[in-house]
Amino acid sequence: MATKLLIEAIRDGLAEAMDQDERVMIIGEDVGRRGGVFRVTEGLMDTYGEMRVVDSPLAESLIVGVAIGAAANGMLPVAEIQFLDFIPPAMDQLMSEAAKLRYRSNGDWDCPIVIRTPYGGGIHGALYHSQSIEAVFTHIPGLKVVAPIDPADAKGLLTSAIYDPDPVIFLEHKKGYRSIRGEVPDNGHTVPIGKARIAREGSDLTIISYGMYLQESLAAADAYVEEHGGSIEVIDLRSLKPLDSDAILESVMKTGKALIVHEANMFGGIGGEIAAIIAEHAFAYLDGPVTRLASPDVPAMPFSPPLEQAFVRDKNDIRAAIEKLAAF
Amino acid sequence: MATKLLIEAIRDGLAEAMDQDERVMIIGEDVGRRGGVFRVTEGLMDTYGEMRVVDSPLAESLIVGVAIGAAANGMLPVAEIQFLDFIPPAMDQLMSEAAKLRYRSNGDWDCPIVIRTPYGGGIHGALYHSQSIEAVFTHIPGLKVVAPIDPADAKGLLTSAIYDPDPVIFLEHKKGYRSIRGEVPDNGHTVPIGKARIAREGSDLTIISYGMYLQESLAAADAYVEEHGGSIEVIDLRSLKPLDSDAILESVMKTGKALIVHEANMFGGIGGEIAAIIAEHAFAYLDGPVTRLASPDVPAMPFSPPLEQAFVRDKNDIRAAIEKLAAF
Amino acid sequence: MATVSGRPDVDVDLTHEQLREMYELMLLARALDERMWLLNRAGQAPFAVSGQGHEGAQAGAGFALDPSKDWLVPYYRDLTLALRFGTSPRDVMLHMLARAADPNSGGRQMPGHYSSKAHRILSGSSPIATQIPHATGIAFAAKARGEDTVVITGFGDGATSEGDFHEAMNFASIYKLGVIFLCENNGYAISVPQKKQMAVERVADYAKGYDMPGVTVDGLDAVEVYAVAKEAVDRARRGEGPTLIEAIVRRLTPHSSDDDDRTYRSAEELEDMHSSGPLRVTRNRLMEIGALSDDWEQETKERIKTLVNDATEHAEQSPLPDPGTLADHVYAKDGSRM
Amino acid sequence: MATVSGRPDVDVDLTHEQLREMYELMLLARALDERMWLLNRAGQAPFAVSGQGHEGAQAGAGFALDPSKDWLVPYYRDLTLALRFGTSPRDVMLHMLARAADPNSGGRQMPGHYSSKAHRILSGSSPIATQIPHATGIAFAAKARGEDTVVITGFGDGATSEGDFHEAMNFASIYKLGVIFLCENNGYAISVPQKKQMAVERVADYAKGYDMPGVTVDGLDAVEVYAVAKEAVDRARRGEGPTLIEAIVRRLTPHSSDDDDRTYRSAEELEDMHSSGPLRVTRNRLMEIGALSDDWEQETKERIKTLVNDATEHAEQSPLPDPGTLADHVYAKDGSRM
Ligand SMILES: Cc1ncc(C[n+]2csc(CCOP(=O)(O)OP(=O)(O)O)c2C)c(N)n1
Ligand SMILES: Cc1ncc(C[n+]2csc(CCOP(=O)(O)OP(=O)(O)O)c2C)c(N)n1
Ligand SMILES: [Mg+2]
Ligand SMILES: [Mg+2]
Repeated sequence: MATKLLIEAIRDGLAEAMDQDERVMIIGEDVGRRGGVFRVTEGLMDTYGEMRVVDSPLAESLIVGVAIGAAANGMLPVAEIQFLDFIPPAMDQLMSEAAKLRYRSNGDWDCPIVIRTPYGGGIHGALYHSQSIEAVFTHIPGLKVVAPIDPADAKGLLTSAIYDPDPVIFLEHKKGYRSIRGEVPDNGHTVPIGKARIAREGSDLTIISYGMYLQESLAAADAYVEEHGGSIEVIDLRSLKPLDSDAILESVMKTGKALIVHEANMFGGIGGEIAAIIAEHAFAYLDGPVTRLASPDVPAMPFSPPLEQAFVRDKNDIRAAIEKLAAF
Repeated sequence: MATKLLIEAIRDGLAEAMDQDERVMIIGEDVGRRGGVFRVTEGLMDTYGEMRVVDSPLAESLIVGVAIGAAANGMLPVAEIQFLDFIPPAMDQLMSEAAKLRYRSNGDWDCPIVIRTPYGGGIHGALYHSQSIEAVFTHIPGLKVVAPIDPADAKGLLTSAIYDPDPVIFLEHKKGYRSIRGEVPDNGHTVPIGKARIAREGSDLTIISYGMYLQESLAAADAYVEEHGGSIEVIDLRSLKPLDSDAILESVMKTGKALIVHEANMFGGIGGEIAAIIAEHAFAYLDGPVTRLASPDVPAMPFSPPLEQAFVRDKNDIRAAIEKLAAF
Repeated sequence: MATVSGRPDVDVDLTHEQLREMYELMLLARALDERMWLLNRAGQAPFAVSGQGHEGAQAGAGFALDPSKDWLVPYYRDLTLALRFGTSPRDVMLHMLARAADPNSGGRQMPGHYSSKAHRILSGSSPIATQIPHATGIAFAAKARGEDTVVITGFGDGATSEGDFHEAMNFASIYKLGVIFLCENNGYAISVPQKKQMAVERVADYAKGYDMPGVTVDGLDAVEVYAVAKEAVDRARRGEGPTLIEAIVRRLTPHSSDDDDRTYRSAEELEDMHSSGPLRVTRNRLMEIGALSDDWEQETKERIKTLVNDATEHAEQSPLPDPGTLADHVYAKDGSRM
Repeated sequence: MATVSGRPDVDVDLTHEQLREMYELMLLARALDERMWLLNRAGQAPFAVSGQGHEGAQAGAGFALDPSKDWLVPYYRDLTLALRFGTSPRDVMLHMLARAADPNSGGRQMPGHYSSKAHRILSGSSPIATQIPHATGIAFAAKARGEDTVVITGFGDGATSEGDFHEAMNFASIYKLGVIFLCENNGYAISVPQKKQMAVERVADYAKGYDMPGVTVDGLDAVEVYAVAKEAVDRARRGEGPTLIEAIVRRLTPHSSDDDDRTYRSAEELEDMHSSGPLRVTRNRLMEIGALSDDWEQETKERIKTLVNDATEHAEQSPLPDPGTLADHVYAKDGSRM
């Protein structure tokens, strides 16, 4: 085990898979010579050549479409979309093709592709380099969506995703790339898709989160407990689809209180789905309203710092929400 | 007032707007000579010419992109996407452009376009002519989404949508086109975007629905009341974004029980958002779990009748859900 | 080997027997297609989409490929190509009647969505043009492994307006991939005529933006198409890259069973269109060079009729899908591709 | 009128004064651009994107248009075009420093996203190529009303790989719309060189798929670009349809302030690239014909320096946006376009 940055854990996961399995290939804009605009794929083209690390033309629909075709013909493609904000041109290939290939062929074909893409804000990325539009994909049957923030989880889920026989959208928080550090096991480490992780154990209130807002949630929980005592559980979803509703329900049935926190816009975000599951299946256990804290329903983080700051929810906001819910 | 089919009400709304306002134009595949594959725009090209009723090339991104440009230059375009299933190629133009033009220009520009598109299943349309993927759009700040099923609502909302200064996705249930009939006012009738309609008044339980499943919900409510007595309220959302949460909460605070019914896939559907709003803001009023009845998380309705039937939720399913919730 | 005379003469490396096989394939496709149309009209199937008028283009191109190793990425009119790659008449009818045993989709897709992993026919969706990048990706994988596999993908004139077509052509040419882009130009996208679909006279002109050979060929004449396709396939196999073939065909039916083309095609145009078709043109070719006899044709048509009847009856007697299987195959049941 | 000699000679209908104005525009753009880059390097702005090396293409094309009635649909390097259409140095700096008074976006967009309804500069996003259909839609509306407005849209070589480019070119040509498609080909899309971006040698070749004139021009020479653009604009104004202009330019900076181009451009290439640029080439042109004097240039540069300083100070002193305005302009506050 070694301590690694989130970005290093992901790079290692990629390099390991490329090294061990000739079917693994990478395709995306600037992933080759440049090693990706965030440097996730740095050095891989030198080692594995231009047919396994493909600097694609500037065309996201093509990137995903080619990955689907290559997967049909025996490869395990890992496509990179440079920013999640630029995935919409590929929506048809993702929703109509990757998500439905297995189903429409009655299981004859499959689509073992991974779409890696940086998401999230807080880095002055403005409207088109900050978005968290994962809910668009979590609604689509046939897709899987993961959003690990812990480096070990990221490496383990990446390996699982590469070998998963279904299409997986792999979300990498760009603010976390070089700010989150953790112990990462060396070789062959996998984390199952669809399983949440209890990031902090507790018994009075459950926070359900993922991504950078998980980090803020942990900090808020610490601060709250330090001041008020009590015990707060924090769940890191890691996988958004399939969602680990068992883990969520188990925790909420124990604590009676649920606070859902995410960076995506509130309306129609995955938080709504989680709240609905809790409200329906843990109704009798609830000691307070299922509460959501999420981004305001504004297109995305504006560029100017005061506006970006106004958009962001931080540990103080989360702490205030804990206080309100705990006091209910 | 005259009795009209849903499709006639929509056609009338279009014809009236074209007639009264030279800025109104139509663009889409087969909308001209053929009058649309469902015949919604029948006859309009003959009357208004090929520059106001535009048979576009087969390119959805183009259709929406051209509409955005034409709107910037003074037109009020009504674009038709032939089936909602074929909107994904236009996702970038909708999510990145139409939805964000006003915001990103600090209110200097706007985007008064309408995207009309048939959605929904039950007509042997199979995987790609049956989908209800409206939740993909209801999540996006900057877009409005309406889904009227009553013919008068459809005409009134279409007129509102055409003159709305923001982009509106106008969903037309293709099974309803020629099966739903109602009284439609003649001229200048508008229905405000963002307001639900109480389709049936009641006091014991609230059903929240829209589209064809609203019709099933009404039938289920009738059947339930006939057998068990009691009183069921049914809300036709009509607008999905903005959502009339006031009307929803008011009703649920009165009845204490909420059943949400929609044709879209359950996971991540708009039902989750509605449930979350109720669970958070009407918590103290709830006499039973907020319950959802929606399509199974299968990509879409398969073609073969037994599979299509297995996918569909009908009035019997809804009635069973009412019974269960009422008995809670 | 045969030099096939006619207008124009073409040299092709096919024996008379192979030419007959090619024509037989067209006859079979037409017979199945007509039966499907009939089943729809008789109320036995809610939907039909036809390849009538496209058989020559597909048979010609299909015979230039090697179904034992090459790939097909079809669109909904590619019945002839699917048959060439190994789809059987029973497979077609099980699909048409949406039976559980439908090997294309288990009854999940509308008719016309041919698929078979065993035969390397990639399952397609209904959205137009999305398959074109898939064909390109398949060819990329082959090239990455050093294989000389060729991939053919079919699509209509309307499909050329979608970005996916251009993005895929570009990529295929940059990497000199073994793809045959077969545009079956029937002049219409549902009701939209070519002049409202594109600015160019010839779809083949699109090849110029991709530094790729682009050829327009009479798609009614399977032999001419074969000659053009053979050259393209040889080129692809040598690693010299893709070709765009535009085959001019006729859509002899309405767009689908839901369409009524009399609303946008004049009576004269419809009549004129039906005056000839790929079966007649290809038959004349083969007759001229003596590859066909009336006897052979008679016998063959009988054999095909038997096949089509058998396939129809087989499908009719085959069970519908079990509603309990609705949620199967959304995701893999087990495991990993490790 | 001037016949502007050089390699090659061009005939242009511009007076010496107009030629100087054009060159002055380039000098202003460069000075603003350098200042912005500096502000970023000094930590005063988190992001900068530059048009250095693109000024000649934009100035030449911009002077062929009529900013009092024509439209600009820019991309992030189109500072020179934005200035030509009416954006002021203060507007640029308010945008760069993301101030509340930024007329382009109120501080909401990253630098480089020029917009002004008053000047008919349509707000653009960051996704590549989405603006090209907008330009086409603007021109469609003009044509539908019988106006002879011309729309120019700028984009890079990378943008030609996106479907939106092709879909828009096709539509513009079918309807013979007044659009100038200005591809500013700097040979790179971030790090991806042209040979991995496209199969053709010349972006102008894409015009062949759309039955549209396609011209490649030396984008370092504003006068040559003007001549080509003028012809295209005249054609568009006469209702004869769009033109694709490929201006060969140089990206004299890294892709953006977040990039380091030494990771993919060799030292020689970088040095060679900096050996010349649009300012030098255009200046030489004008010197040769006697339209420029050293005095004029000296004075002009001083004037520009004052302007840039004023704009920078003005922006620095201008307030940042009020956080309370975050949720403004998601939707219209009121009403209807009735
Ligand atoms: C993305 C998309 N948009 C629209 C449709 C509806 N549609 C089905 S077939 C068709 C026309 C296709 O024309 P063409 O490509 O020429 O093929 P043809 O049917 O003539 O063989 C259209 C518009 C679709 N299936 N997919
Ligand atoms: C749809 C989309 N994909 C990716 C990006 C990231 N990106 C920003 S600029 C750029 C390269 C653009 O290259 P080109 O079109 O040649 O313009 P240039 O920057 O060279 O002027 C890329 C890939 C984006 N902005 N939008
Ligand atoms: Mg066609
Ligand atoms: Mg470039």
